[in-house]
Amino acid sequence: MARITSLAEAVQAAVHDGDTVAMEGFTHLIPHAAGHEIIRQKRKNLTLIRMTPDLIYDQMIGMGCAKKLVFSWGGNPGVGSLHRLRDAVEQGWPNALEIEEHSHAAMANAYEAGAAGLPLAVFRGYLGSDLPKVNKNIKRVTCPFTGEELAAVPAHRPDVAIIHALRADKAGNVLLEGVLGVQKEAVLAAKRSIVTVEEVVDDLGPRSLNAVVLPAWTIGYVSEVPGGAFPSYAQGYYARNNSFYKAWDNIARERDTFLAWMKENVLEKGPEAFAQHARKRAAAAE
Amino acid sequence: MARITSLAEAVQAAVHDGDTVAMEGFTHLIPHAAGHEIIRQKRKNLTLIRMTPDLIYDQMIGMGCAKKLVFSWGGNPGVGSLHRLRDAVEQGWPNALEIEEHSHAAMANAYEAGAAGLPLAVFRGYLGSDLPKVNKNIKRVTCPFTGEELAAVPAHRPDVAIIHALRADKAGNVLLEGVLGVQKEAVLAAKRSIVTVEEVVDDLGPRSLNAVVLPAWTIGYVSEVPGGAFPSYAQGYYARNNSFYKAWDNIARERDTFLAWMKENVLEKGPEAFAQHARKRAAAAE
Amino acid sequence: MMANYKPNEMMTVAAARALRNEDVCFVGIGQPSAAANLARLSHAPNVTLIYESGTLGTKPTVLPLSIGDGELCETALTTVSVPEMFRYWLQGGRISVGFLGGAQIDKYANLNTTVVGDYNKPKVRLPGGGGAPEIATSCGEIFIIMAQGKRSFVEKIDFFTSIGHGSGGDSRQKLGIKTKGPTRLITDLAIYQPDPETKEMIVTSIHPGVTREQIQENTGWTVRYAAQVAETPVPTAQELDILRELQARTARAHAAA
Amino acid sequence: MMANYKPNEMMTVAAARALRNEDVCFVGIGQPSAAANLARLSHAPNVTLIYESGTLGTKPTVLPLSIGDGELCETALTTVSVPEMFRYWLQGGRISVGFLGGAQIDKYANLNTTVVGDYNKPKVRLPGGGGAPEIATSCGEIFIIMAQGKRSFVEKIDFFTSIGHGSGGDSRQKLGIKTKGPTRLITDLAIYQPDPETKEMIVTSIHPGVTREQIQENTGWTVRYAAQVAETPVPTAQELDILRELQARTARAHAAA
Repeated sequence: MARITSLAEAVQAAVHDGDTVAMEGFTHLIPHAAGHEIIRQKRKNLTLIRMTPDLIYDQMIGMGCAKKLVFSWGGNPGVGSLHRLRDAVEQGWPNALEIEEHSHAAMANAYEAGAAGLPLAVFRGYLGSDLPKVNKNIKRVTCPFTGEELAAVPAHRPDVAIIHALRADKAGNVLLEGVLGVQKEAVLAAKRSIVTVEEVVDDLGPRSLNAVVLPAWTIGYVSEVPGGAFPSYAQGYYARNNSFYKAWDNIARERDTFLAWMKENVLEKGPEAFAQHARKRAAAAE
Repeated sequence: MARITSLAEAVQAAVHDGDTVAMEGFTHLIPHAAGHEIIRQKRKNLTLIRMTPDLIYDQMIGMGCAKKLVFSWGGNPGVGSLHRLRDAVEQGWPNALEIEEHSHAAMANAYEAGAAGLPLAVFRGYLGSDLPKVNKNIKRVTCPFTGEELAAVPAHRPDVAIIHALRADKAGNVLLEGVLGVQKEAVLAAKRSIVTVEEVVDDLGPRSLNAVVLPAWTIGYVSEVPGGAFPSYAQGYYARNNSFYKAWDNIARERDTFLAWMKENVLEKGPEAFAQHARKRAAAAE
Repeated sequence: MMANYKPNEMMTVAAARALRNEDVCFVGIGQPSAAANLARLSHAPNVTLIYESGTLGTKPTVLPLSIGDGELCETALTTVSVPEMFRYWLQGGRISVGFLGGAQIDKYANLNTTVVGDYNKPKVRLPGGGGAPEIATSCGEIFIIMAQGKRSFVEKIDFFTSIGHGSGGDSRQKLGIKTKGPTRLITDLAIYQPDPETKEMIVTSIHPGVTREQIQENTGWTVRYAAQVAETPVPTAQELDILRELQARTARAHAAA
Repeated sequence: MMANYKPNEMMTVAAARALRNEDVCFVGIGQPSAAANLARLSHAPNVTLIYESGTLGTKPTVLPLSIGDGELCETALTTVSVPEMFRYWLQGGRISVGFLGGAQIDKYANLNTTVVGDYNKPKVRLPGGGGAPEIATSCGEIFIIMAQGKRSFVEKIDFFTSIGHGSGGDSRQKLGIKTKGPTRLITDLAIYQPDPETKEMIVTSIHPGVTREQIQENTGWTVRYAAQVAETPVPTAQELDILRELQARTARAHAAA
């Protein structure tokens, strides 16, 4: 049953050194505030799972939180490389990073299988690709009806899933809307979970009969962090800050500019620093 | 791309003798008007797929449309037996009926797999049940990662899927809301499809960003048949007619009362007869 | 039986009492639905009710006739598709209690809802398993509600639609099943629970006014009793009021439709 | 080159023209997104655009920077989850055209977006495959957009991220793949299409003002030409206007964010 706590408490309770952690959000609703909190709490040796590592994992990898990355596309969308990820893979800075590389289809299916309580995902995939040669977690199963060989990957069953959502009610029921990604699946697949939200409200309010809602009893911790997805976005709250994504390319290119930025904007700040992004946008919209 | 036609034209074009037909609707949105049209057009030797055969298949089986039934629960919900289904299975009237029997989990997974273009569905099922002994389409596959043996059934890939939905726009995009059942999966799994709707509107109107919509290009035929789900219901249009479900028990118990009812209410009527149920309810609500 | 309630009501009340506030319950139509909603309207206001039609956390005012009545959807937290229900919610291991019933039950609480007689030449073709085969193995534990009678409580069921405790002992574990299976069989006469070793369902509580002779007369196997057999507390006035009001509301609503 | 347009614009316009009104197109970010939306805003107003973030039938006013910008969702018919996108929509065989690009391509239009150098000791770690491995095999056909250069158009790619025509001929069929694979490679210099037999990508149309020497200088294999090589029609004023307005709107929107 969801406990509504501060983000610091939630990370303290749910994320331990050495955990397998899935922080999801497909462009939309990326849990940046939670990533910063994990960096501040100096978690180490994490196995990070995420379809699109993106800025949030670039930051966590650059700050030495990760020992392994399970992913399918590791770039800055529409901009270019993730320099910290590349530095870790190419130069081992700040530490060597093991990688387990999949396709999007495999990752999405692996989350779906995890949510469904299955040990594996079966799909038509990887035909003609070299990825099975470099990833021993890509196998094949044979359809007993047609003889077709299909791809199989282990289900994702992370220790902790962390997502950002639009809002929660006071019981801890959480609403998602818009680009949904694999967040619902990540939470349902995980042993523990943290959901940061733009706001905690009395009632989720008028919604579709088929609204995407994670019931309180499927969630570990809920923390109110307005703006917590910045520079990603929260549908109906604030837009994606495309300028920041472009600016990150320069910030992260060199180790020293990266470290200076992290010190000023993460280590010396708290989750409340994200609120300005929610507010700025709300004001601009008026 | 969806063609908007009369129901008679749609059935004429899409449903042929000997076809495998899935008519879905999980209590909600059962395509009764389409079932009646198939009976009027005297289709024969159909393989009927449906999780809960219900009154619609009781009628089609009793009128001799079916040679085989693929199902998981064949009763009149909350009332009792389907007498026409029982008469076909127990006495071979009006013709012998082959059955392929599954669990709900297997049927739901088989539709999901069909929609996903897979040849099979893999799930944790049938443990300790006798159903695999009487259904050769229930097999096992072994997880190459854990060694767990899981159940496998062939994906449903019907020739035709027929569903009833709330409304379509003039381009043929179709909206579902409420109890969703397996209708979207059935349409996506099928080679051809017919969707009857309460109304065709200019625009689907305000809706959730994640509304359950079948795009026009995934659908074969769309036919406006107000009340077309009666005695099932259409969320926001009219309620389930529980009294009719109870009355059906007496109508269908004997062959002669069944045939008399079918003659009067199906053979001598057309899809427009369903409109009274939509109207009656609308009037009562005022 | 001298009482101001019917055996059926005692059965429903006893089943309702077994549900806890923190349970997530997969509800079937009929007696289970009455019991689960009685629990929600009395001692377990926060119990989470799920119907296989996809409705999560539903709070119906009247009992549904079918598993997917509009009432269930309109009062739910949200409603998901049926494939999602069976994959993420049932198979996902998120349900603590499943309710089942059947046409035949044996002493290990295996259930038959498929056929009476031979499968290929049935005497009676029953509706079939529906969700039961996977409810029986995926829910944390199973409560069974069935009125007793020699035709339904039988030595040997004609078809294993859903497993209870198999042939007893560690039958479930041998099949790789990790859940508890039937922990309570609630009838119109008594409450049965599995023997910790053999897993045979043994009587642990007898409803007021019912005799052991009555129980045996309505059971097709030799009934065994726990060392300590309780008397089921009679339904309270409040329990009966809530149940009867719920059923009256339901009858009015279904007649009007 | 004497012209009032850039090679990049020619490439985008040529790619847009290949899309038909009835296509269902799986759109990638960057050039494919520009081309697909140019098609939608010019000759193919009913083309259905799908982005892997789950947006079905989207009609963005400005080009997204990312694959899941709010603009895509707000202008879509609806938006589904990413597992559903990859299962029902891509694997389900509902997409007629997929757009791909890459860091390296060979003459059979196999693509590398994974690493330059050895996988375990890469010279350059590229972003990776993303959706490409299954886009390449599940879409009815594939259009590839890439600017030419000797470092990207290579004899041998360092890693097969997604298959084109494999080692040519019936490579795809031997792997059980039923779709056509790359039917068009559109560059800043020319358009390539697969030889019907060998499946080598051969030049079928050269952009105005481009020479065969230029093409060879920018290709790491010996370029072959169709028996009849066309000259790509120059971008029309209307095509350029629409494209430039789209890009100007996009630049303003992204700067404001």
